Amino acid sequence: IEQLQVRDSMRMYNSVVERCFNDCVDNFTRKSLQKQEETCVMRCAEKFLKHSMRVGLRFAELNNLAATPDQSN
Amino acid sequence: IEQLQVRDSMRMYNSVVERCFNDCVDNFTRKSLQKQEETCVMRCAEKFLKHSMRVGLRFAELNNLAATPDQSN
Amino acid sequence: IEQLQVRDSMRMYNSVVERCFNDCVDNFTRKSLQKQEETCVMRCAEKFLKHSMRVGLRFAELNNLAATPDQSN
Amino acid sequence: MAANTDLPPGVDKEQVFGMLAMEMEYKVELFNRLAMACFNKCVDKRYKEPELTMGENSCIDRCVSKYFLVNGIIGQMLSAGQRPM
Amino acid sequence: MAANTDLPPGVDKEQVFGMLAMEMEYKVELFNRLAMACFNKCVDKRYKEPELTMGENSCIDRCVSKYFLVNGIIGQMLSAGQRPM
Amino acid sequence: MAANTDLPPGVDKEQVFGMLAMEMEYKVELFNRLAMACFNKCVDKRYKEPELTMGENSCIDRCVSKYFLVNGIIGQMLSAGQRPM
Repeated sequence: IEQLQVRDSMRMYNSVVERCFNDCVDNFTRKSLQKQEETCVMRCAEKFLKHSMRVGLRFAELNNLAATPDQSN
Repeated sequence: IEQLQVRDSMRMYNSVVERCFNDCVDNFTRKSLQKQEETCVMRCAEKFLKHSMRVGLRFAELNNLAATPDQSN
Repeated sequence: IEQLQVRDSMRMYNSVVERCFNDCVDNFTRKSLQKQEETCVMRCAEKFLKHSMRVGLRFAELNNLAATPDQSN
Repeated sequence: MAANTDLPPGVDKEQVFGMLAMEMEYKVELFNRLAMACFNKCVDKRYKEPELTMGENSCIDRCVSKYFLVNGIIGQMLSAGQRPM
Repeated sequence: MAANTDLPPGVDKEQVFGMLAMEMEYKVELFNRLAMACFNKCVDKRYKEPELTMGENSCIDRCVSKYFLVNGIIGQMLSAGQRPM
Repeated sequence: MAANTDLPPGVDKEQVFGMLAMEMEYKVELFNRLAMACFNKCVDKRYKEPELTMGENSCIDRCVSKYFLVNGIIGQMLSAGQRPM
């Protein structure tokens, strides 16, 4: 179970990197990052994490609702 | 083996939902589904399943052909 | 460990096929491949493999650098 | 869709564990696909600031809600014998 | 590509099982990618009706056939030492 | 990001093996996503020839380098408590 959680966070980490690289880096004339690429990557990662947290909260709420369809008990 | 099949059908289920959500839902001014979104989702899922069944049949045919390349035996 | 490597090469194989099919085949008026589709598929697979090898080399270099951050030892 | 907590008698521990692991795997995959879909639908990809805007936040809430509804509709279709129309 | 049914002597049961599981995993992945590719190439995404049209059906049949051919070509290339041109 | 080779005392063999397997799985996934991203960014999809051009090759080298840098930045952000700005 614990290993599943480690795996999920690894996957999540890999997917933030992939997403922010794809959205922010498009110039391959040099091998170092330019300042605005770096800023873009940091904002992107921030947004992605905040988005994941918010989705996680809403998901948990709706998931709990679905798991207890009969509130009268 | 049985668990692999359960996993495959779960994945297939998750992928129909993702596909039909992406293709049919684009308006986020309300949190409930509009009538035409619902219709679109149902048709999409129907089509997706029929498509999967047809692909499954053709796949099985070609796969059997490939597994028995020498019909003279 | 060995099984992981077999799995990776299977996945890689499946992803070359998917990529080259998607990029090269767009005409479904016949069930056989046309000559130029076949040529496109072969070039695509060649390029994909050469790309993978080059990425693999660069990846290994940078990965080794990251694993030994302190060269003074 | 809902977690099954009442299992038929005679089902042994290992099977229960396997089913729970499957259920969890299913939820994780549902979450990942949903999160990706809502990020694509709701978040501005120019990344002008590190915060989610109010508009993005309410879009996300509605998006999660709608994704669950779509999940429910398709789940019902499938369990109803796959011929709803 | 084809299923290997004649195994070299001296291979034990567990290895055989592992190879069969791999083979099955490979086929499942092949099927999933093929199904996705052909859905994208052949099915109209406006979903005006729940049925596949005749045109969509014949497109799907040809698409599956062509996908197998591409799979075969690339398989041959790889087993021929990766330098076909 | 870097491989941990110095483990705390008291960690048993199986745990170490599990951690190494995870590390390997992480690297494989990183490699696959990176390779896909750089193929999309650098390689001409018309496939006019089976060789990579000089331009494509240098694009690939820079792309791998930049992907690692992005990986590092995000890794630092996360380990620094997720509030870098």
